[in-house]
Amino acid sequence: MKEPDNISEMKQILEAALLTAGQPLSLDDMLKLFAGRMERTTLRMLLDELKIDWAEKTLELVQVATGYRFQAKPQFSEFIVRLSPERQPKYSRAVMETLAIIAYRQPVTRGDIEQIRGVAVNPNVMRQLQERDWIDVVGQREVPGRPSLYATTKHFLDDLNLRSISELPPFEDFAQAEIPLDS
Amino acid sequence: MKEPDNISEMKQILEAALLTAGQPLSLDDMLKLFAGRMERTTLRMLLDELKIDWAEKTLELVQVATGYRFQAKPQFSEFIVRLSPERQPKYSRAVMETLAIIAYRQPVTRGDIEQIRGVAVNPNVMRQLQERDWIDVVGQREVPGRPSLYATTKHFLDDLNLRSISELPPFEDFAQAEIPLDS
Amino acid sequence: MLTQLNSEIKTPEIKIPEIKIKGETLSELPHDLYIPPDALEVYLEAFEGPLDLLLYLIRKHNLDILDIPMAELTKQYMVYVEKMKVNKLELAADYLLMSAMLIEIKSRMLLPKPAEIAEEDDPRAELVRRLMEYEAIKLAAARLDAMPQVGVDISVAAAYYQHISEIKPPEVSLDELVEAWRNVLKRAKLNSHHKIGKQELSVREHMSQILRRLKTDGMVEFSQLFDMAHDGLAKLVVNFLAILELAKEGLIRMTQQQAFSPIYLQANLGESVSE
Repeated sequence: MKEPDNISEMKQILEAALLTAGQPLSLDDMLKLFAGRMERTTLRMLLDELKIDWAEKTLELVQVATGYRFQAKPQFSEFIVRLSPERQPKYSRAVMETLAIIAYRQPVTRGDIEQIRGVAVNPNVMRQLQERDWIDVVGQREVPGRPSLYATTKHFLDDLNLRSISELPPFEDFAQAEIPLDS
Repeated sequence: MKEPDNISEMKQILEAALLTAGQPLSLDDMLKLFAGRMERTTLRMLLDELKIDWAEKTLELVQVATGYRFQAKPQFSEFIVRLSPERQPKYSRAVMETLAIIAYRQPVTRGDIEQIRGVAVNPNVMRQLQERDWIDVVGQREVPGRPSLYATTKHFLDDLNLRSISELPPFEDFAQAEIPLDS
Repeated sequence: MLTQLNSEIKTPEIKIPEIKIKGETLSELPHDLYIPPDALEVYLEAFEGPLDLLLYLIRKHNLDILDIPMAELTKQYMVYVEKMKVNKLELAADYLLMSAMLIEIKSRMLLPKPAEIAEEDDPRAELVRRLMEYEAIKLAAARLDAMPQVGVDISVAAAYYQHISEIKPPEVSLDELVEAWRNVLKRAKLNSHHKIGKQELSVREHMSQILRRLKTDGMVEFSQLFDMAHDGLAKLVVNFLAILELAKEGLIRMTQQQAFSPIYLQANLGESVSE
């Protein structure tokens, strides 16, 4: 196998890899493409170039929690969804509220979630979120019974197009007492 | 939702869909993108144009049995596969022990191997080693049935970086090694 | 920017599922709180619990969440709970617990207040805190739900590439081979019966080599098996021992027409064993 001997060939390999990955590629992943013959700074430079190359095209190169990926620009998604109407179903309010509590209050126990929502947590709700790989158990709280502590995963951030939990809309936006009650 | 009102916008939708589909799209699939407002002949024309647009790029648009798909040009595959190296399987214990018996006791028959291991030799085990060109038949033992005599090959020595079978660690060496050195 | 944010986060409303009673569709809750018995269960399912129901009542009746008229709210709430009881619906314990809490707060508020009552001592404080926190979570959930998601409205590039299937055969190290042999010996308990030394190993390798040569060349003259010019004495001896061992194990046949004439070796073929 002949290793690429110029930077434009390397950029092509990088682009082909990102276009075929189907998931984000981390910097470490991408370095593997070049069998250790690529500097991280060069790689970052190539990624910046690719971002610019594609700026006017149908896809965009974005950075999410676990790495970089090409994705269709938002204006095309409404058409693309027509190909598979049975895509990921929307979750129930119970699931989304549980997710919101875990996302904003993590790490939390089931007891915490029940306290905030005022109802028992249906085990099925937790299972749905775990099967989606959006939440997982990150430890136990040191109280009697040692209940599991839940947190959101990097995969959750990837799926919501975020790099870190700090990119979620700030909770203060929702917690303002001034929110008109009569909507 | 605003339907695309010009052909270049339609081509962009088509390109974005093909790049993100993850599987070949049939003509019928692609017509769904445009909610029935696209002629098959126009679609074919757009596909031809996309093929030409991408001719000099990292991917190529190809037609396969179930439809059209973008795929990385062949010269990039060898780099992309580095992202997900196929795990090299391990030989089963049966294969390893059979190989060891042939290496240390050659030339041996299957009967010898069975006697030493105390279990029947699966023909598949011998075939794996023969296909690897690590063992071969060097003769027959003159007993009823004239069983084949197996020995290791030159190729086996090469692969294990040995010049001769006599470079295998002699049994006495590791019989002693079984005694803890620090006792 | 702020106004935009506010208008965005105002959006979530309690969504009541479409309710049909005797063919007529109810699009919203009746204002007089009269609930057709058949529909009660459906209404209750629309609420995520007592906090959700309370928030709905507060909004519906334009109550001030920071100064909740407990009597009014409790009355409204109890209407629902009573309906549930009348219809013998399996009442979720959470709803009953909440009624108890509301009644307790209401009665505490009826008690004469000390002159300098601190705000935190307001019996409603904990309820208000919980309602506001839950409302914020509801808004956050609605916002999360509205965010673009992979698999819903984000499509990730996933073009095809040729998965070059160079199925590499397993690597075997010398250590692994030795380990396998050690296991064989351990299990077969051969340790005490067999000593396989370096020398013997070479003899066995030479046996293989000679057999291989006889297989391809057929009959070979004895001296041709020895490379006097290049093989050292040790190797010549080993080779000789290998030939003797092969003969002993009946793997080869040696023939000589008469004394001092060339000795020929050939692999022992079945037909000629009879002698």
